[in-house]
Amino acid sequence: MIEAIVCIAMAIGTFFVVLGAVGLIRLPDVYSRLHATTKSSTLGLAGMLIASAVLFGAQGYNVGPELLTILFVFLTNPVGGHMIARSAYLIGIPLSELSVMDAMQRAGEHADQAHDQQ
Amino acid sequence: MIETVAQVCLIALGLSMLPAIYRIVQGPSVADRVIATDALVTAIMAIVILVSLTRNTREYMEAVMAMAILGFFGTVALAKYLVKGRAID
Amino acid sequence: MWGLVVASLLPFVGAALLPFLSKSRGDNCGWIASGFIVASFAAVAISTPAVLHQPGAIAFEWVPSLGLQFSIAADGLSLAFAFLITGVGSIVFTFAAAYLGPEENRRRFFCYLLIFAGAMLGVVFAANLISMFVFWELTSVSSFLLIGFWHERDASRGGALKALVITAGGGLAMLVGFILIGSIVGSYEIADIMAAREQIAAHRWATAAAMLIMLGAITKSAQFPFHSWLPSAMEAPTPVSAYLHAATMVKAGLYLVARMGPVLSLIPIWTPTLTVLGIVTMTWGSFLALRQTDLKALLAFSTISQLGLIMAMFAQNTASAATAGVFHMLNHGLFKGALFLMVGVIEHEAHTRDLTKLASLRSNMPRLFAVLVLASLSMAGIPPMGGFISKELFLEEVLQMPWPLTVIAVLGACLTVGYCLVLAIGLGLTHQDEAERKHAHDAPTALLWGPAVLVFGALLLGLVPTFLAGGLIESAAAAAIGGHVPHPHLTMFHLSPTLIVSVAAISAGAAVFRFGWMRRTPDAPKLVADRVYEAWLTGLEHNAQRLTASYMSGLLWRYVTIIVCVGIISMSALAVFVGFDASAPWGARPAQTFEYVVALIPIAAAIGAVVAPTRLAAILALGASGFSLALLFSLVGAPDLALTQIMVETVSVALFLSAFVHLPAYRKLKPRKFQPLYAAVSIAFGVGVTALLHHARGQRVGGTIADYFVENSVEKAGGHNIVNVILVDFRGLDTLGEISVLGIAALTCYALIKLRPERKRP
Amino acid sequence: MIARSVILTTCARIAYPVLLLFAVALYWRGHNAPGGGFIAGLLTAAAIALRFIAHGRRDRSGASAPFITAIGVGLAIALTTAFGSLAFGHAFFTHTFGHFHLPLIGDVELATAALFDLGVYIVVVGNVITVVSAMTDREPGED
Repeated sequence: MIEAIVCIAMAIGTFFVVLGAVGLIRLPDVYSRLHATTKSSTLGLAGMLIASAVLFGAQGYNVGPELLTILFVFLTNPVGGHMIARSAYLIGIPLSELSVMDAMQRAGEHADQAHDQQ
Repeated sequence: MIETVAQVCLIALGLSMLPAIYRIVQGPSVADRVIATDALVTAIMAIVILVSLTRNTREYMEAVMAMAILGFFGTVALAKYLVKGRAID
Repeated sequence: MWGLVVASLLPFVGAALLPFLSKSRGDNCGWIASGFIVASFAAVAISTPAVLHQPGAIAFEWVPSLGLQFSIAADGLSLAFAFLITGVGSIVFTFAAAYLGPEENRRRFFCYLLIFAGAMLGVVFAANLISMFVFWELTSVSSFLLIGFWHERDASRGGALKALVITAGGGLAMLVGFILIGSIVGSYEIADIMAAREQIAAHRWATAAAMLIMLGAITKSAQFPFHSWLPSAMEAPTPVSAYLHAATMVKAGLYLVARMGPVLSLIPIWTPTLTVLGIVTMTWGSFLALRQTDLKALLAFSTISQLGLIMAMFAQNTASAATAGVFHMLNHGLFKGALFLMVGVIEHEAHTRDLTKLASLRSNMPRLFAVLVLASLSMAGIPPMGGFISKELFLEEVLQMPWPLTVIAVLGACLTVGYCLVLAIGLGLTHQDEAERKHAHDAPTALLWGPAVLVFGALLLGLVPTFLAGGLIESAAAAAIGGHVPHPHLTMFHLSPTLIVSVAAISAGAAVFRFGWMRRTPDAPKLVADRVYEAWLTGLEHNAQRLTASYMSGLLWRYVTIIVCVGIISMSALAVFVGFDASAPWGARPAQTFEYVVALIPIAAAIGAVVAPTRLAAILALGASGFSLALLFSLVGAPDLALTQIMVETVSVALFLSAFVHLPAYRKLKPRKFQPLYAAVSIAFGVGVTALLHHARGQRVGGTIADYFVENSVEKAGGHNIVNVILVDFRGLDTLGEISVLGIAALTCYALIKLRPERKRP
Repeated sequence: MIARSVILTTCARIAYPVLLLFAVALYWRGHNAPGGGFIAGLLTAAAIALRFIAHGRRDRSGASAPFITAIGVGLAIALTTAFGSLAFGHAFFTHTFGHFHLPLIGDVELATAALFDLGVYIVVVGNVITVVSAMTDREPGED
């Protein structure tokens, strides 16, 4: 039973990490690739860690480190992704032509308009 | 059972590092390279976890934890560097 | 014996305590220093009778593994020198205490002088070649400090440098000679060396060792090819010239020749070379002395010639020659010291040392003039002074030499008489243009009694030599030839052919003086040896600067290329000479399939770093290769290493970025065309390193050191993490070194950045 | 442009204590498990650098003064442990270890090697931060 859970968790984990890697190539511009790596890799890692937690938990080890790592990954990866996206936009890396709307720009205009009106 | 699945996953993870390297070398902008490095680090962490699973040792947990916490250090530093021209002001 | 140990240690103790003992302005440190040297003289005097009839030795372990000991041994020879060092030393110290003006830095002066005295005693009492060498170099260093005492003057700095370069160079050659002999005999103790004389003489290195040691002696005693440093050492204050460059230091070479005489004279080349050198130096020195106008230079050249004489005597290694050598050495120490001190007085009073400008001494410095005449008579070898007897002994020896040497020696003797008369009578006569000459009042008694005592000693040696120093001379001569010496009978009155020769020499000398031949060339041409020395020195500096400029081009990549190329050359040299064995198995264990892919990643990342268009891309690619390396570490089972690698990668990103603040920020590096040279160099280096590692794996002899650590890690150090235990416990010293390097690196970096010249950052 | 991102500062405020705790833990168990002074030092340095990145350095002048003294203090600790063994009559640099019962923590095994490791730890932290702060100090009158 334990083995089954570990295998499933491992498989899911690997699947998402590989998915992230594939996204890295296939997606057109920085911002979309960003989603792939941060989101799916984090999920993939979580899967891995759960597998390890289950396996070692069953053997009676203290699984604190695994859970702590999951927490860390969930804390840091999104922040990293956010910072990169923000700075990419600020230094003006162009969106790919496929993108439909540039939300940041319109929000920026609103902010400027609100600013002018005061 | 675990052994075989782990082997397959390891090969898959190994292969998944290649696109990251491709993006690092090729990546049009620095931001791509940063993301690719992040992806690479995550893949490395996954492999280390799997290896420690197959070898049934818990020694590598420190390394994995460290990578988890500090993986984003480089990203954040570079992000700030790109915008501000200096990472620590 | 312990008296001598105390005697040789006293000056060092004095030098150490001087700053604390002397009053704030240090004006009484002269007397304190003289106290120490006089005490040391007393210690030598007290222990002389005990040592004379049974010379002993005391050894202190210094470096037992190398067989080096600080051993003190004393016999007649070393005692004769010790008397000279401490006796003349006491007088020079007291003279200097009165002579040095208030503005001089007296504390420093007497400190150096005490160190020198201690070092000289060390040389003389050393019974181990290496400890003798240590003190030998200490004398060179203290002489450098003393010559350059008035360091604000270029001349004294130049003189000090020249003295050091020549004497230290000779000292180095001598050290090589000592090591050769030490390796032949197997020990550095002089006693063992004396015992193994035949073995040394027969050995194939014998000639080389003899020549090297001779080089050390002739440079120190300013013999013919290396005499140029002594005249330029006259820039030192006069007491220093009197003490170092007349009485003691230049005699260290003579001591070496005398001490090593019994051993080295068996080597065929030793005696003839030294004799010829000695005689030639004697004549050439006296010839040059005649032509000087500066009193001190005249005395300097006369010292060179007298040393040549004594060197020739010690080189014969016969009983009579050794006696003559020792006796003349004592005489020379006394009268030359007196003469130098008197020149100091003259300069002190009349503010000039130039013969032509000095008014006749007879009228304004009568007492000093009397002492001066006595001293020059002794130097010229005219009765009743001691110099006469030692001149007689010298002439006896010279007559037995092959005739060309005899002729040169007699010529030298006659020239010596010439310049002594110049000194004595030339100064004393009244000259026509008396008026504008410098008139000086008579020397104060405080400065006069020193030279008077020395000259009185020389007179005593002349009148009652056997009584005063008979025993000392006999035992010294015996030590000098390593055999037995019949009791020397030194009498003033004896009739022998040498008497006729010396009378002839004196009259010829008087003629030379009377008719003023070869005398007084105001602008004495620079010595040939000086010109050679200066040319050599400037050439050396010039080429050194050119060489450094050639590879220090300021370009970083050039430095790296040089380093890498040197690496490649050494590795290929290793492969050629030691041979490359590829027997070691390639992998520690069979690799799993995914590891092949994982192994590719760092390679790809490294290539990425090379072709990266911008700096940022380069450091990211480097980061990637670093992390994949950490993965490899974990695969082969090294969690500590992986952890460290991860940390290092993270911190280096921070460091790179903070460094980039100072580099032009985000500029694209100019697209560099493919540089075949650098590619080749780096590939060669990479291949070289891998081959080296692989070769090293093949060289494993016996178990790896890991077994030791595995066994002892837990009980000995109480730690299960062997890597950390090694780092902190077993190899703690290395870590201590590493963290101090880390600290220093950080401080230097901080200093460099903070002290940058404030140029506007681009 | 917002100079500083709020998300980053909050995340840094959370991560900073965790990192420090992790570093001290790594240091403390260094003797028996992977870890040690060097790694902990680097980790603390990274934590401080992260704090610099997120919050910027508070005071300009003398920012690196405490870290320079840290190098000195670290070296001093290392040297005292090295020479300490002389005081007890052993050869230079011999470490001892023993089991002590500390009131609060219970039975624990203390080793002088850990003290030496502490010296290493402090030097490493001092080193990295001195260099980083030296390089990123703003010359007066700069933007």
